[in-house]
Amino acid sequence: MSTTTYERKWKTVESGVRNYKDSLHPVIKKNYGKWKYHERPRPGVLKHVGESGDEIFTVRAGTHRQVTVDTVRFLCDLADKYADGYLRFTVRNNVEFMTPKWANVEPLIKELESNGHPVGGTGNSISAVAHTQGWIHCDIPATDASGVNKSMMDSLFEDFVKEEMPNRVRLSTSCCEINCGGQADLAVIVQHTRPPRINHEILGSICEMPKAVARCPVAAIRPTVVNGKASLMVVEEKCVVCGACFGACPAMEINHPEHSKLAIWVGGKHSNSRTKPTNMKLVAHGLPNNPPHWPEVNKVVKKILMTYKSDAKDWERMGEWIDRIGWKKFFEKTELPFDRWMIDSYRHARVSLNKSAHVRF
Amino acid sequence: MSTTTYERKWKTVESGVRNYKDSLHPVIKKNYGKWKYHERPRPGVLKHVGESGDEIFTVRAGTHRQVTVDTVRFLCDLADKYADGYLRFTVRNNVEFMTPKWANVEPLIKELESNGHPVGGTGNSISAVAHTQGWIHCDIPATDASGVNKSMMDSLFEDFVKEEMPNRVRLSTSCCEINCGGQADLAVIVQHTRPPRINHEILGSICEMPKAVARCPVAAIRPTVVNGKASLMVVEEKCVVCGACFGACPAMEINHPEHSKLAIWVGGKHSNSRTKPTNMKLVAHGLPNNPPHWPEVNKVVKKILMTYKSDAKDWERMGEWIDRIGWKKFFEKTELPFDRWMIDSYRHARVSLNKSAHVRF
Amino acid sequence: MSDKKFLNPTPILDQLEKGPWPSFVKGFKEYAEKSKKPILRGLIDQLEYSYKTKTGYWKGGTVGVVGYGSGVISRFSMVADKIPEAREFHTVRVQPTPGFHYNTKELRKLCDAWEEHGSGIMTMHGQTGNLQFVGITEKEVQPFFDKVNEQGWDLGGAGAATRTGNSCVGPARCEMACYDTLETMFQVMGHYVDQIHRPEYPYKMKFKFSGCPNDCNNSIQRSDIATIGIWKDKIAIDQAEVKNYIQKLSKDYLVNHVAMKCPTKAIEFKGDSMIIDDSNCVRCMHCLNVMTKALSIGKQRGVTLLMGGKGHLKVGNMLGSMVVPFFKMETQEDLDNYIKLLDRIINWWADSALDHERIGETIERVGMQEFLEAAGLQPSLDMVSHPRDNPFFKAEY
Amino acid sequence: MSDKKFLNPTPILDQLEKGPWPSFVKGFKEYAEKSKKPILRGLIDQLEYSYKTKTGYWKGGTVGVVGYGSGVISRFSMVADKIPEAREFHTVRVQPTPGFHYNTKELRKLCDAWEEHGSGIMTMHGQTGNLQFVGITEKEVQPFFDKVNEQGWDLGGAGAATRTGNSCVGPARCEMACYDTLETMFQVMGHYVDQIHRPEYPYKMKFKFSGCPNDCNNSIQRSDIATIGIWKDKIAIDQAEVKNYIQKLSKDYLVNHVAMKCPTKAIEFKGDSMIIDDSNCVRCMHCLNVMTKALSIGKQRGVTLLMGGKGHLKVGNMLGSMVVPFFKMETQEDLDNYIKLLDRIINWWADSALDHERIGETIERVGMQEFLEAAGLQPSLDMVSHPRDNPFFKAEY
Ligand code: SRM
Ligand code: SRM
Ligand code: SRM
Ligand code: SRM
Ligand code: SF4
Ligand code: SF4
Ligand code: SF4
Ligand code: SF4
Ligand code: SF4
Ligand code: SF4
Ligand code: SF4
Ligand code: SF4
Repeated sequence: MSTTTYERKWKTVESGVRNYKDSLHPVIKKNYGKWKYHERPRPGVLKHVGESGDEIFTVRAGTHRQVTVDTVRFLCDLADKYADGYLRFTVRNNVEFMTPKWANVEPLIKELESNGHPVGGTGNSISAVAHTQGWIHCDIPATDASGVNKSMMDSLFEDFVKEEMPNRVRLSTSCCEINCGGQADLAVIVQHTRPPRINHEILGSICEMPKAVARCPVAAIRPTVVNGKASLMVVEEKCVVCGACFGACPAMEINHPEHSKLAIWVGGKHSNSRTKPTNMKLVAHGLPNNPPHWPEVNKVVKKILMTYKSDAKDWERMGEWIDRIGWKKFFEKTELPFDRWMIDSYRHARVSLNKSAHVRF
Repeated sequence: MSTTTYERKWKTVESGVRNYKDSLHPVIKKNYGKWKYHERPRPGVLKHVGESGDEIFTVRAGTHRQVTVDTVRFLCDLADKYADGYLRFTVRNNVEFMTPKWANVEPLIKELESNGHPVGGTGNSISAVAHTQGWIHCDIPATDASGVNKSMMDSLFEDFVKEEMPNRVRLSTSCCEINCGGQADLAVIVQHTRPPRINHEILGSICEMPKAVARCPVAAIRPTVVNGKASLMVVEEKCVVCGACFGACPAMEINHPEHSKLAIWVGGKHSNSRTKPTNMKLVAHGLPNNPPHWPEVNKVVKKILMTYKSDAKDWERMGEWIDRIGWKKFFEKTELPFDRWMIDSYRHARVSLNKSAHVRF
Repeated sequence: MSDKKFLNPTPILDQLEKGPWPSFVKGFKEYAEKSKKPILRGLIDQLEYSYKTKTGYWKGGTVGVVGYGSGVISRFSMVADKIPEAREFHTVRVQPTPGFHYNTKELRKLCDAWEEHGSGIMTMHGQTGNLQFVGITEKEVQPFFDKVNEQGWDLGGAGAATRTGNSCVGPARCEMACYDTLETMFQVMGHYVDQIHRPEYPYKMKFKFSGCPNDCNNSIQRSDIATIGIWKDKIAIDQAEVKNYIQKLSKDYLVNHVAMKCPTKAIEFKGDSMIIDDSNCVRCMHCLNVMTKALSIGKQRGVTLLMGGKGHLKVGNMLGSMVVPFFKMETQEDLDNYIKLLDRIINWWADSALDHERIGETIERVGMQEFLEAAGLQPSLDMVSHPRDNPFFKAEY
Repeated sequence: MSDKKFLNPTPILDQLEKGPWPSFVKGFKEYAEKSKKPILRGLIDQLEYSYKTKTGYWKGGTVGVVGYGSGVISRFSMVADKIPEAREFHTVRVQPTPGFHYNTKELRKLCDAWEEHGSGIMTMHGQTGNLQFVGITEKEVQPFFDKVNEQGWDLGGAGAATRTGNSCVGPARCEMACYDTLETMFQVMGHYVDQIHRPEYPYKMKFKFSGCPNDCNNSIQRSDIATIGIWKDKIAIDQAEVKNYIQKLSKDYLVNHVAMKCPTKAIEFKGDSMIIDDSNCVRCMHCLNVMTKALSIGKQRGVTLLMGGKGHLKVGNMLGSMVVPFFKMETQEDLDNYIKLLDRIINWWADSALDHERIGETIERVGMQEFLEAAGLQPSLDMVSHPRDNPFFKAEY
C-alpha cells in the first residue's frame, strides 16, 4: 500500500462518464445502430447479424458479482484470447464476450465452464440474481445477499445453463426491506416482524431526530424523554416494521437474528412486452433467515419456479401466468398458505380488493 | 284534504317492508324459483318458461318516473285488463305487466303505446335513464334531472324501442355532483367550476359549522370571522368545487346558473358479466346547463352512443368497447377533446397513470 | 284538460310536453287541471321559474311522523313570497314491496290516500327504491302516514339510518336467481326496522339484493351491503340445446362471443359439445346470459357478500368488495345465521366509524385485516385481486 | 491457495464454496491467500461472524475525496475490538462506461490501482450501475481516486444527488435500439456531473436508458427518469421471413403466441402473410421479440420519457409513468433539447419537493396536472390508462 503522507500530484478532472468508444469491439463499432436481427444458437450464446452481413457472437457467463481483481484479470485473459480484448457486463452481473468468430465460441465456453463460470442466462432461462451488499458492506442488512444469491443459484443452476423456462426469469434478493435488489419475477427479501428496539443510550448522540421521525411512512415515531435525555419512541400499534427509521438512525434497532424473517414476492415485471410492467406481490413470509444455505427459502423458491416451469405457456412471464390461472390456483399449485397479512392494508389497498362477485370455487 | 285538527285513531305498526306475497301473479307464485329459461320474442317483451312448462310474458314500458296518481291508475287499468291485476316496476322506472297469455301481448302493447308509454328497454336496447329529483324536490340541485332525462330519451327514443345496440345500455343523470343517479354506461352529471360563495349573513344561523368543515374532502374550509360574526371561508386553491359543503350548509352557495356545468362520464358497469364492475370516467365537461332541451349535452351523448353502436362488437358494454379500442381511439372517434382536467389528481390518481411505455401513435 | 285556465302559463316547461318519451310535464299539467290542487300549481310555477333562472328553490327542514326519526324529507320554498302555493312540499318515503311487485287493489288504495292528502305526484321509484310521495304539507303528513300504515305500508329510511332495501325481481321471474331475493330483503329489512326509523348510525347504510352476479340491482356500486346470489357447484349444460345454439348462431359465433369472452377462458367447444372448466369459472354469468336455454346455474346455492359500495364522497367512487365468498342460503336457518353475521358487522361499524363515514370507508381506514378479525371472518384469496405489493405490515413473531 | 494459514478458519462460509454457481467465498479466500491483505482477512472474519450471529456489523460515517460531496460510502466496523483488520472498509463508487463495455487494457489498469490501494474486491456492478470498489481505508481513498481519475474515470453518485446512470447495450449490439442509449447516457450524465458530485437535491435522482420498451435496464421500475426508445411509424415486415416462421413454427403457433398475445390484438395472419394495424400497436415489442428476423422497429425514432419509478419508501412501489409520449432523438440538436427539457423538469422538482421526496412522489403530491403545467408539457391520453373516475377537480370557468 501507499505511503502514509500522500502528496497529491493530480488535479481532479470532473470527467463524468468515461469515454466509451475505445471500449467497443471493432465489429460493434462498424455495425453500431445497424443490427438487423439476432438468434440464439445455443443457451448462453447470442448471434447478432448486421445489415452489413457482419455477424457477432456473444457468450454470456455467470460471475459472483462480488469479484476480486484476480477474477477480473482472468476474464480479461479470456477476452484477450477469444474476443479481441473486449468484454462487457450485463445489468444482471453476467459477463459477455463478443467475437465475430464462431470458431472461438466453443473453446471459450469450455474455458469459462472449467473455471467455474457457467455459460447461460440467455433467452428463456433463469438468469443471475440481482442482489445487494449484505453483510459484506451495507450498514443496515438483516441477512447476506451474496449468500442467498449463491444458495439460490446453486439450486437453480440447471435452468441457468438451459433454456427451458416458459420465458426469461428474473430473480432478485435484498438484504433489508428497502429492497435495493428491485422487483423481479421472484424476489427474496428481508421482512421484519418486530418494531425497532430503541437504544436510548446512543440515540441522542448519533441520530438527527427530526430526520428519523420524517422517515417513518406511518408517523409512528414520537419524541420522548428517557432518563432526562431527549430520545425517540415508537408507537408499536402503528409501526409497520419497515425499518426505514433504522436507515436514518442506527439506534432504532430493527434487525434481529430471529425476528427478521425472509419473504418471497412474485410477479414483478419491467418489460412492456405484451402486458404492462407490474409490481410484485407477497406470497410467503415468516421464513427463517437461515445461513449459509437458507434451505426453507430455497425450497419455496424452487417449488414456485418449477410449478411455473411446468404450468406456464410459452412467453408467459411469472405474473402473466398467475394472471391467467388466478391467484387462488397459484397458491393451490405451489401449496403455499394464504394469510391475512397478504391482504393489502396500505395506502392504495382498495385497488387490490376483489371489487366484483368473480370467485372461483 | 283532511280537517285542520287531526285526531289520530290509528296506532303505528312498525311493519317494515309490506308483505309481498299477495302482489305476485299466480303463475309467478306457482313457478317461483323454478324458472328454466327466457327468450325475448320482440323488443320490450320477455318470455320466461318454467320447469313446469308454464310460460309468462312480460311487457315492459317506459314511464316518466315522476308520475301522478292518474298515471298509476291508468297502469292499474291495463294491469286489470291484461295482467290479472298485477304489475311491477323495474329498477330503471319501467313498468312491467306479466301475463301467461300470448294473445294479450299485442293489444297491451298497442294500448300502452297509444297512451304514450313506449314498449322497449329490454335486451340490447337503451333502457330508461336512472335519474333524480332535480328542481322538483331536492334542496341542492344545479339542474333538473327529469328534464335532462326527458330530453335524452326523446333523442334516444329509437334505441329504447329497438334492440340494436351492442349490449344493454344504462344511462343516468344527476342534478348535482353528488350523483344520486349512480354510475352508468353513460352519465350526465352536474360539474361545478367555481368555489362556493359564502353567504356570511346567514351562515352562522343556519349551519353547524364543524359539520360543514368535516364534509370537505380536501380540508378547504376554515373558520373565520366576518363582521364580528363567526363564519366559514374557503381556501380557493384547495377547493375542488365538489359542492359537498353545500349539502351540509346551504350558505356555502356552490350553484350558479352559468358556472355550474354539465359533465359526461362513460364506462360505468355494475354487472359482473365478462369483466369486473368498473367506475365510469370523465370524457366531457364544461357543457352548458341549458334547459329545457340541453342540446349541447345531448349532441355529445348521442355522438358517443351512436359511435359505440356502430363500432362495438356484440355483448361489449361501453367500457369494454373502450378497453378494446383504447381511450385514444375513443376520443378520436367521438371527436371529443381530451384536456388536463381529465387526468386524475385525486387520492388514487397513481392508479390511472400509464405506468408503461405502451403508446399508440 | 277541459279548463286550461287553472294553471299559469309555463312556456319553457311546455316545450317538454313534446317528444316521444313520456312527459312528466304533461303528466303534472293534466293532473293539475283535473284535480285543481293549488300545491301542484305552485310546484309547476316554481319549476317554470327554476327552468328560467336555472336555480333551485327548495330548502330543507324537519318534518316527521310521531315516533320516527326519518322517512320524511321536508322542503320549504325559498320563493314562497312569489309563489306561495307550494310553500311546503315534503316527500314521504314508503318502503316498496321487494322486487316492486304490486297488485292493483293495494296500489289504487295508495293512490287514493295520496290524492286525498298530497300533491298526487309520486316517484316510482326513488333510486334507493322508495315509493316516494312527493309534495305534501306538514299537517297532512301524519294523517297520510296513518292511512298507508293501516294499509300495511311503512316508512323508508333517510339520514344516518339503515336505508330502504332493494331487491331484483329474482326467483319471481328469473331463472338466474340463486337465492330468494324477495324473502331475504323482506326479512333483513324487517330485522332492521328500528334502525330504519330512528337514525342512530355514523351515517347511512344501504342494502341491496341481487339474485345473481348480473347484479340487476346495482348492489356492488350502490350499496354498503350487497348480497349477491351465487352457486358453488357446476353450471348445468344441456348439450342438446348447445347443438341448437350452434345451428342457430354458428360455432364461430359461440367461440368468438362466448368462449373468447369468458374472462378466464374456462370454456371450450369441442365438436358439437361445450365443456366448462368449472374450477376456473368465476361465475361471471356471461355464458349463461347468452345461452339461456342450454346453461343453468348450479344446484348448490347461496350468496356472496360484498361490502363498501357507495358514491364518491369523500374518497372517490367505491365499489363493494368481497368479504364472504360463499354463504349457504337455502333454509330459514341459513337466513337467520346470515342476519346474525350482518349484525356483527354492522355493530362493529357502528362502534368503529367516524361521523359521516360509510362502512367501506371505515374498512379502508382500519384495513381489511382488522375488519375481518373484528367480524370473525376468514381471510381468503377471493377477497383480493392480488396479494399485497408493499411490505408495510407487521405479522406475528 | 498454497498457504492456507493466512486466513482464520471460517467453517460456515466454507459451506458456500461448494455448489456449481461461482462462489464469492472461494473468490475472496483465494485472493486473500494470494495477496495476504489483512483488510481482506478482517472482512472474511467479520463475515463469518455475521453468518454465525445473523447480524451485520458495519456502521456509516463520512469519507470522501477533495471537492466532492459524494461517491464514497464509508463503513466502520462495530466489532473492531474483536476483528480489527477491517476496522475501515469504505466503498468507492466509480461511474462505468455506458452499456458496461470495457477493453481489457483499461480494466486491468483499474485492477492494478485497486490492488495497490484497496481490498481487491469489486462489485461488477452495483444495482444502480456503479463499478464499486469495496473495502478501502480512508487514507487510501484520495490516492486511489487520483489514480483512476487520471485513467479517465470519475466517481458516481450517492446521497441526495443525481445518481450514476445506466444504459442497456443498445445500438452497440441490439437491433431493437431506437436511439443511442450509450451516447445519450454519456451526454446526459456528463451534463449533470456537478449534481452527481455535490448532493444538493431534496433526494436521489436516478437515470436509466433503455433502447426500447423491452426495458432491459429496468428503467420504469428503478429510475426517476426513464428514457425509453420508441418509434412512431410502422413496424417493418419482411413477408418472406414471415413465411419462414410459419414453416418453422406453424401458423397455429404464431396465432396463439404472437397474435393472441398482442395486447391490443393488432396482428392478423392472413394466408402466409402478417398484417399489423400500426395505429393500434402499442409498441410492446412482443411480436418483434418472437419474430426477430421478420419484423423490425420503425424508422421514425425517438424516446418516450417516463418518470417516477422507485422503491416502496414511503408510498409503496412506484412504476414510472409516461410524461412525454414521443421525443425525436436523432440529431445532436434533439439531444440538446432533451437535456433542456430534463433541466426544466429537474429544476421544478428541486424547487418543489419536500425533503427526502423523489420526483414521482412530488408529482403524486401536487398532481400530474400541475406538474405538466410547470414543465410546459402538453397533456395527452398517452399519459393515462383511463381518464379520471372522480369529479374532484376545478376547471376554468
Ligand atoms: C444483455 C442485456 C442488456 C444489457 O445491457 O445488459 C439484455 C439483452 C437482451 N435482451 Fe433483455 N437484456 C438484459 C436485461 C433485461 C432486463 C433487466 C434485467 O434482467 O434485470 C429485462 C427486464 C426484465 C423484466 O421484465 O423484469 C429484459 C427484458 C427483455 C425482454 C422482455 C422479456 C419479456 O417477454 O417480458 C426481451 C425480449 C425477449 O425476451 O426476446 C429482451 C431481449 C433482449 C435481447 C434479445 C435484445 C437483442 O435483440 O439483443 C438481448 C439478448 C438477450 C438474451 O438474453 O437472450 N430483454 N432484459 C441484459 C442481460 C441480463 C442478463 O444478464 O440476464
Ligand atoms: C450498493 C447498492 C446495492 C448493491 O449492492 O448493488 C445499494 C445500497 C444501498 N442503498 Fe440502495 N443500493 C443500490 C441500488 C438501489 C436500487 C436499484 C437501482 O438503483 O436500480 C434501488 C431501487 C430503486 C430506487 O432507487 O428506489 C435502491 C433503493 C434504495 C432505497 C429505497 C428508496 C425508495 O424510495 O424506496 C434506499 C433507502 C433510502 O434511500 O432512504 C437505499 C439506500 C441504500 C443504502 C445507501 C443504505 C443506507 O442508508 O446505508 C445502501 C448503501 C450500501 C452500501 O453499503 O454500499 N437504496 N437502491 C446499489 C447501489 C450501487 C450502485 O450505485 O451501483
Ligand atoms: C331521492 C334520491 C334521488 C332520486 O330522486 O331517486 C336521493 C336524494 C338525495 N340524496 Fe341521494 N338520493 C337517492 C339515492 C341515492 C343513491 C342511489 C342508491 O341509493 O342506489 C346514491 C348513490 C349510492 C350511495 O349511497 O352512495 C346517493 C348518494 C347520495 C350522496 C353521496 C353519498 C356518498 O357517499 O358519496 C348524498 C350526500 C350525502 O350523503 O351526504 C346524497 C344525499 C341526498 C339528499 C338527501 C341531499 C340532501 O342532502 O338533501 C337528497 C334528498 C333529495 C330529496 O329532496 O328527496 N345521496 N343517493 C334517491 C333516494 C330515493 C329513495 O330513497 O328511493
Ligand atoms: C327487470 C330487471 C330487474 C328488476 O328487478 O327490475 C332486470 C331483468 C333482467 N336482467 Fe338485468 N334487469 C334489470 C336491471 C339491470 C341492471 C341495473 C340497472 O339497469 O340499473 C343491470 C346492471 C347494469 C350494469 O352493469 O351497469 C343489469 C344487468 C343485466 C345483465 C348483464 C349485462 C352485461 O352484459 O353487462 C344481464 C344479462 C344479459 O344481458 O343477458 C341481465 C339480464 C336480465 C334478465 C335477462 C334476467 C332474466 O333471466 O330474466 C332480465 C330481463 C332483462 C331484459 O331486459 O332483457 N341484466 N340488469 C331490471 C330492468 C331494468 C330496466 O328496466 O331496464
Ligand atoms: S437492501 Fe438494504 S441492506 Fe441491502 S444493500 Fe440495500 S439498503 Fe443495504
Ligand atoms: S420500523 Fe418503519 S414503521 Fe416502524 S417506526 Fe420505524 S420507520 Fe416507522
Ligand atoms: S343528485 Fe344532488 S341534487 Fe340531485 S337528488 Fe341527489 S343530492 Fe339532490
Ligand atoms: S366545494 Fe367541496 S372542496 Fe370546495 S369547500 Fe366545499 S366541500 Fe370543500
Ligand atoms: S340479478 Fe340475476 S337473478 Fe336478479 S334479475 Fe338480474 S339476472 Fe335475474
Ligand atoms: S359463467 Fe363466466 S366465467 Fe363461468 S364459464 Fe361462463 S363465461 Fe366463463
Ligand atoms: S432495451 Fe431494447 S434496445 Fe436495449 S438491449 Fe434491451 S432489447 Fe435491446
Ligand atoms: S409490438 Fe406489441 S402491440 Fe405492437 S403489434 Fe407487436 S405485439 Fe402488438
